[in-house]
Amino acid sequence: MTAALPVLILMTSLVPAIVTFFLPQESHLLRNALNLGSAVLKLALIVAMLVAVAGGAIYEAALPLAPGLVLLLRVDEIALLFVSLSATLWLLTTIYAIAYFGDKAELSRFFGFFSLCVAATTGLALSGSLISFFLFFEMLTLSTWPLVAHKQNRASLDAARSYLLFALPGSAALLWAIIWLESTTGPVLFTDPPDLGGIDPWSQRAIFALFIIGVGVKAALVPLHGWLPAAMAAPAPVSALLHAVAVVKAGAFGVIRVVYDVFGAGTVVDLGVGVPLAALASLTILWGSIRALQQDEIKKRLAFSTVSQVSYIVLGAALAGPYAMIGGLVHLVHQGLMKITLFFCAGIYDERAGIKRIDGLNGLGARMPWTSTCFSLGAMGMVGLPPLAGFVSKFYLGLGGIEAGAPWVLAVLAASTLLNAAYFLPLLYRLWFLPPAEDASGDERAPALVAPAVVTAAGSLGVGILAASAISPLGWANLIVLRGYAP
Amino acid sequence: MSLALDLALCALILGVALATVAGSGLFRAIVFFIVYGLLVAVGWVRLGAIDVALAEAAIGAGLTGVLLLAAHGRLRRLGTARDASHGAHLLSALAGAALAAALAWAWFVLPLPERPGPELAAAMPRAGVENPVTAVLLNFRAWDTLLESIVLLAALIGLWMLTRERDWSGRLGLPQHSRAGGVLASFGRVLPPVGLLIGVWLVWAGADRHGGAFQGGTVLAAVGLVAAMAGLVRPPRIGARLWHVALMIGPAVFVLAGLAGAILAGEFLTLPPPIAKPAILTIEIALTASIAATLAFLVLGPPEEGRAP
Amino acid sequence: MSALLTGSVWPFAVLVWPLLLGLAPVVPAWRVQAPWVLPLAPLPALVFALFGAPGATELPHLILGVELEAVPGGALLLGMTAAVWTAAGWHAARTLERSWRAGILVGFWCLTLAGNLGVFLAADVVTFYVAFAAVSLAAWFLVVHDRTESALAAGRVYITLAVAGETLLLAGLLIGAQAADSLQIAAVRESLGQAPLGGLAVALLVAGFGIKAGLVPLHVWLPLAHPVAPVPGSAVLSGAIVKAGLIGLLLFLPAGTDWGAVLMGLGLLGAFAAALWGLTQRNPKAVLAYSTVSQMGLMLLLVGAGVGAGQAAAFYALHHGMAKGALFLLVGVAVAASTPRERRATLVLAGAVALSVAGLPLTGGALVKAAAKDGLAPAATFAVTLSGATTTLILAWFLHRLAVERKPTPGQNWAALAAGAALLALAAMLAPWVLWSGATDLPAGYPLRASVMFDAAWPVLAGLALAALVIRRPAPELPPGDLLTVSRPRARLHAPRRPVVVLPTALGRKFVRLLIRARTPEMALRRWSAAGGLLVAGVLLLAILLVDF
Amino acid sequence: MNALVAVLALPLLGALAAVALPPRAGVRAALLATALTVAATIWLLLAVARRGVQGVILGGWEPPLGIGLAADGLGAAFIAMSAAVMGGVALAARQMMAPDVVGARAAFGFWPLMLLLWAALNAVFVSRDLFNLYVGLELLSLAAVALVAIGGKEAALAAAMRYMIFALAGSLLYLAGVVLAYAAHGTLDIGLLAARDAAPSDGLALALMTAGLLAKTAIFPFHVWLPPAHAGAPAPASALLSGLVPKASFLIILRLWFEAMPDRAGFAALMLLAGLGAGAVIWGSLQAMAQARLKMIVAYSTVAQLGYLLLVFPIAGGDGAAQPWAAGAWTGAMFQVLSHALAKAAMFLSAGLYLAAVGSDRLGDLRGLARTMPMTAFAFALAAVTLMGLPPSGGFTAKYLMMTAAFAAGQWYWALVMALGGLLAAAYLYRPMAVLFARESLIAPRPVTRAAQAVPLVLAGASILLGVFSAPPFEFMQIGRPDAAEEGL
Amino acid sequence: MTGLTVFALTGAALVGLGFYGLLAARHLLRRVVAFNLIGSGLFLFFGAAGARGVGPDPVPQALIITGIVVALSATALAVGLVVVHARAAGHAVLPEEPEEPEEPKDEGAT
Repeated sequence: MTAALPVLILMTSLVPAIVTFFLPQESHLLRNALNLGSAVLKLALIVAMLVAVAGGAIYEAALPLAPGLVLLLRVDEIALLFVSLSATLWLLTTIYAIAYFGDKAELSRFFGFFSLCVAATTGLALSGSLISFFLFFEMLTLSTWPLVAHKQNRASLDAARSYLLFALPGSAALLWAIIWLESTTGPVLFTDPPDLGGIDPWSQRAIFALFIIGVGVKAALVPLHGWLPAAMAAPAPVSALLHAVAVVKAGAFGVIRVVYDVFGAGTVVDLGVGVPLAALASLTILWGSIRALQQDEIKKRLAFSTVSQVSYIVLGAALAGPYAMIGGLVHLVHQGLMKITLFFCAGIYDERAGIKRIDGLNGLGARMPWTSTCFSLGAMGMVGLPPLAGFVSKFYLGLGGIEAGAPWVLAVLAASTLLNAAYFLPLLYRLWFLPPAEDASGDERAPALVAPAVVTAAGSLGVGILAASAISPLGWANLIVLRGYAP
Repeated sequence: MSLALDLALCALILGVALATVAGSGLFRAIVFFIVYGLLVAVGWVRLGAIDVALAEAAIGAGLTGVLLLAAHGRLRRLGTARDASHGAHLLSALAGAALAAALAWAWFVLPLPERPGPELAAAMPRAGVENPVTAVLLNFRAWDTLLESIVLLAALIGLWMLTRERDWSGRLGLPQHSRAGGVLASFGRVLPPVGLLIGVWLVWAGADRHGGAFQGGTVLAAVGLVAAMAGLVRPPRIGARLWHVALMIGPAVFVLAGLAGAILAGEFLTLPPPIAKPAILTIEIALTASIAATLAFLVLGPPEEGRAP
Repeated sequence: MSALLTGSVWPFAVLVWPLLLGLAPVVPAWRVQAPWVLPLAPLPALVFALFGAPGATELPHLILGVELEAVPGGALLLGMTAAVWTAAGWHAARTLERSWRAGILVGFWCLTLAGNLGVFLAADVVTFYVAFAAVSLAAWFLVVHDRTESALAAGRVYITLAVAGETLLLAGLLIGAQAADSLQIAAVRESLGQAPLGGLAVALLVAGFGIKAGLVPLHVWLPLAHPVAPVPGSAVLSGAIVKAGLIGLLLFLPAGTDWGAVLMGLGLLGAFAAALWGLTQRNPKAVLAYSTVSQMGLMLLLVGAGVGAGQAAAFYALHHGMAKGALFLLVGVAVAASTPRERRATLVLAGAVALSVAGLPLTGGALVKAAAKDGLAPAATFAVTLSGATTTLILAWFLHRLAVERKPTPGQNWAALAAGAALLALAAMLAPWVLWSGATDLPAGYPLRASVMFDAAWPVLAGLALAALVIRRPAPELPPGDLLTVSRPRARLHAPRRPVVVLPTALGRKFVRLLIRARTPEMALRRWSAAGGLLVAGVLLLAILLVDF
Repeated sequence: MNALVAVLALPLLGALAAVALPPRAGVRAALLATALTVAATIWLLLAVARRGVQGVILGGWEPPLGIGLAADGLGAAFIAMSAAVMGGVALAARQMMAPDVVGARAAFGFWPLMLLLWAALNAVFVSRDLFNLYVGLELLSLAAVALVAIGGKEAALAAAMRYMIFALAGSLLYLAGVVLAYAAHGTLDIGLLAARDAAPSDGLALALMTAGLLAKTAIFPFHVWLPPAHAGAPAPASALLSGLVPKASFLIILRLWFEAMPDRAGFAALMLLAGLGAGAVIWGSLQAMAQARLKMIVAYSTVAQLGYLLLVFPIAGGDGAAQPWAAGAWTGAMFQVLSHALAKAAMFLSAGLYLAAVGSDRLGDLRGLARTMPMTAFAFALAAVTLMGLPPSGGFTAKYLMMTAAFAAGQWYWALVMALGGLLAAAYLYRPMAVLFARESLIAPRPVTRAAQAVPLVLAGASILLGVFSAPPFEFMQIGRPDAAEEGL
Repeated sequence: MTGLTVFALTGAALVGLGFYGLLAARHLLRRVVAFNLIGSGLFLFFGAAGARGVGPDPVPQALIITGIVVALSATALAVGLVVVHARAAGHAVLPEEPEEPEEPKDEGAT
């Protein structure tokens, strides 16, 4: 069982992905049942595993490829954090996507790649070795491309191209780093930090930089973030997936793995690469926010917001201290919940009211109160208003910054908060305070669209309010740090 | 004396070769090439390699020459026979000279190696034939020879692939315009029986003295070609099944015999000494038939019945 | 797994109750009549403040571990806050237009209330911050409730400063929490004195709380927001919400900080300047708002004065909150007055409260001022005394404007509204008497001493004299918002739009041209004479490399 | 009877039968021979895996007199690769090369040529005799040229002619080297050659043979014949030509440098080879980017992909052969051979299906075809994944092994070339992908059956699975490897 | 200098001549002729090498005969190609090697 469960969890996305490809377009019922069923099954398996891992169990499954290439699935606490996030949000996004697409064309392809994308994310989360991580990282890159290009119009294809244009060189850098490292140390397992003694410090720094470039593309670190806003051409469920569940998360998760499990926080500090990374993350946080301010389209604004928010996670990892680490880890979950809420809502506005631009939001709060409430909760969470999810992350990041001797982080957080407020509050202001346009229309009589948003919005409130309890993401992050992530 | 003869022969060979390469006029080059081939055959005799000399004369000079001449004829008919001017002479000459110099250098540093002489001597009694060259060809290195016969077949199929779609059902080669009763026709009536005899003898003799399936097959092919040119026989169509069987019978017998050897004697292409001689003969005969047909068809070329539009 | 809650459940109930009531509008059937919950929402807090037993409550699973405990100063303010919110809730329940917007207001009213109560009960940094954020940000909806142009504009200023304040606070609190390695407010306060970044943290906190408390020059939102909010909204804003900043400073300002002097200076400036600037206003609520800034200046002065003054500041705030709440409500009462008698009665009541605020002897205001002056430096004492004159002046001006401005809106039950305001006013007058012994070390008869009475009386008389002058020759009218009108920030959020550059297309085109050019050597290579020559060259090169000469 | 003999004899007999029998029966015979050879290949694989190297002493005559054949792990893996590609191509060709599609001529010629090509490939993969390799190569070249010429158009004929010239020149250079080798050592057997004392002329012999084989393998800058030839042939033929044919001559280079004359391999020469490989990777990719026709892109991609193979020489060749990283590098290159064969065959067959559907392979005419032929687009995409070297494909395993070894050997620059090559592959393969995925389609495509679409999908899938289950092939290819280091890095 | 050396050097020279012809000639038939020259030159060299030592070695002879047949096969196909290509193109040179310099014709580019 200990070997089977991770594989089983992986299969709950992989098998439906493959089966879905071969389903005819018309068999909506079968496809939906398959996707929802497997999502529920996966969540159930993960919950079972959560309980066991909290009790100290370890799950491991290995498939040796060529020498040095071991496909290792190993479930540790940090893996579970990510995988439970992605599984939960996958279920919600699936419900949302089914409602969003209705009976549009090419659904088998869409859901096939959708599941594949989640399978990749799951594998990435459960990866126990660097090379497995890379494997699923690439699988993610590729399975995302058809999703971004799904609409197959000019903008989508351009966006998809831009995505690959960034992602593939990133992968090359990552592979380069992995191979450079492993050619000296042998295969790197996350449980067992490699001995870097055989590599001179400057090479270590170069490897670290390559790693960061590699995962940084997905994490949308400035200046590697260009693809993310462009990818907004994709349908809303894809945006939700990209921003909250899979892609950027994978990048951020990668940063955490690199800093803590490949190099080790101590080495990162000794090499003096933590501070530059933190500075880069800070730059990203600020730049993303500034760019977000300049956007008139809701989804574009949200996209730049993601650029900014995901770097919180990177910042947490880069500061290489326990508090910062908790902040980063917990933001992995929190950002996911909040951002997916926002994208769900943006999709609802688009789908039910035809609203894409910010100035269309005027007065929508009255007509679409549930959606708008969820949107507001998400937005306020992003700003970091207590007791919403974003606040908890920010709090720990701030503590971590001071602890790591980098009080300037506070300034970054403060500036980011102000900027977040500056680009989100006008939206709320329009939603709730301004009178609707004359010809306004739209409603929210689509429970399958609204319900996921409500759940995630409630989630982003709940994880904040119940942050101190052991079962919260924060509690889990604490556990991770306690169990050995503290440097 | 013999050195002087060799020197003179080689000088002649080189001179003719130079004329072939550098001389103006395509037709003249081809004629020089045929002469060159015959001279080289003489060279092979001087080197004591009668089998090679026969092969060179029949195949290297004869058939190749005919092929080239025929091609020249067709090109002229198409109006594209004009010889193109030469390209980058100096660099080409440098490249050629460098290669020649390298080989020449190699000659002088070549050690005299240990040869498979003893093994050969030990194996000859079990080879089934007296002529060591034939033994090597059809027994010791039968795999080479089998592949070689297949190469011929591949070339023929390749050549047929060059047929225009509308000519596919036509007869092989150019349409014939020979006049019955002409010189060629009467020559063609006399030659075949003689040629047939020579060819069969070459195959038969190949086992003990010089000759062999390829040389014999070439003669037989030549006979067929002359007969065709004389209008005695009409070239077959590509679709003629029987001829297809003729094309493949040699290699097929060869492969099947090899497989039989594998089953009977344990190794592919094994010819057990007691039946080696008849087996080799059977293979040779079948091979000769196929080679003759293949070579003849190669020279005839793909069907070209229709006129170019 | 530890218990969900340890200690008394009351403090928690005090906070949760309004939140639960605030959800009432979610039920569509209840939405329209939802304002009726407003006066009920603060009741547990009122009860708790009056009868509650001291003691800590812990909810370890909530947020980052919630700890609640009413500190002495906090208890006074908690009661005051509950009283003000009750009265304002009553007023709101009777006056709010019944619409879906009222539903929204009810929700956020309750949220604000919970936050406002929370800041007085919080014993840990995070809970405090959560409560503070709730009171600050939810109050936005109180400000903009009317959705008029000026309300929205004031709302913008309000939210901007509120968010900025939150940010500053978070940074300050983080430094403190990290230095203390604890979330306990007491521990954080302790450590702020010694932490390497303590000075910065205190500065951040002063600025953050100062915004809320109307510290000059961070007060600019206040005179903008109060006039535009609905009357009960203004009442709680001015009476209770600004006190959240005060309690913040009381809780976190470490002993012996240099910032005390700064606070005193700025407080003093605010106390006088705001009162005088208020004379340029015509809207009675704007005048009252400036009065609040002025009064808060006094309280900040007390906070800045340090030891012992903290309790005095809370005591002062107790009176001021209820009195100012009552005054704002009376503005609404005045509007509801339909007969001259009602109008006169309203004005009399307002006058009484105003005199109390000004510190007329024997009023509640006189008591708290007397208590405040105790222990202050002589200069400061004089300043406080003198401020009575300016307070009298501005409140007299307020009464004048209230009497002059008549926009009666019939249909309101004047008596019911007036009763609410009157009760609050009464509480403001009497509470200092009742609480005197608990809130100050001074003897019970101290307020009745002649010197004290004199000190309280003369500024009021002087102020009245000045008021007579001012009413005859009013100051020029200026828009509210003083500093902001001088330099209104041009908030251009939309920079020129640029498309997201997917691919540097110019570069791409250049690359394509290069590619096409690369086909030329490829075509040259395709010539056999070139490729064959290269092949021979390759043979020779390899041979040179491979042959041992 | 030996599995090795079966994989050699069956395609030969099939080809002969296809020549002799009437058209319909001929095709059936060819398909039967294909099936039987595939079965024999599996038999051979099992035999090699169970019992190690499978050898045949032809006619019972030991070298140096006779010819020895041996299927080591490498040879058997290559034979398996041929079987996979041939099997797929045969299935695809049933429709693509039907008489009513390509005419009676091509329909007749394709099958025997395909089987002859197969026989030649298998013969080269197992031969241990330099001259026999020459004959095998000639058979291969002639069959390949004929397959190009099957196209029949002027461009195809010119391409075939060009191919012929390069092939002939290459053969002659190789033959010159063989002549020198025999003249100096009196044997042609690879194993015996390695055992004999070095002769001064060996360097020249190796240079001649290598240069000739490089021309046949289409290594930059001798690659110019390949793209027009592979693009001009009918799609099933292109699949064979691009996927398999260059691998044969490459294998001989490998056998020469690693087995026959390992002591000759000086570092400078090894670096020169790798330099050519690097040039091929970059130049081929750049050219692929500049093409407007799908088949030309795919063909230039072959040029680039073949370049990777040469990078193995300085890493695992010469003195590197004894190093711990050699096995990884060497096997990595072999993985590249295998996965490229599968992927490239899939790509050409996909291109063929598109060509059949819309009658053109210009990129502009392929717009929107992913909608009507999703399986084919998916196959193309999977194959692209392999060519880009993305995990978990066989191409990735190849690159990973080679890059790791390059680093270990201190030759990080070759790793850089590989990484760059992957990106360039993405760049040139992106255009067709994007076009296929476009929404609008200009030309209404003719229907293509699902069965036909399944073939490239299976091949492309196999190229991915090669990476997913790379451990068994890795182990397998170590069978009989000289200097086999037990553990890779 | 022995007779064998004469033949070997002649063979080497023929290879050189042949390569010169192969490179310099544009006419495809000439290239085919040059190819045959190289082949027979190589065989001559091989024959001379095989004739060294005691008695002629039959192995090279057999190999040479095989080589001659293989060369003939290649020649036949090449000649056929020259003819059909010339028929299709109107000239017996490859498109990238025109007699008059002109823009290279390519089948791939846009």
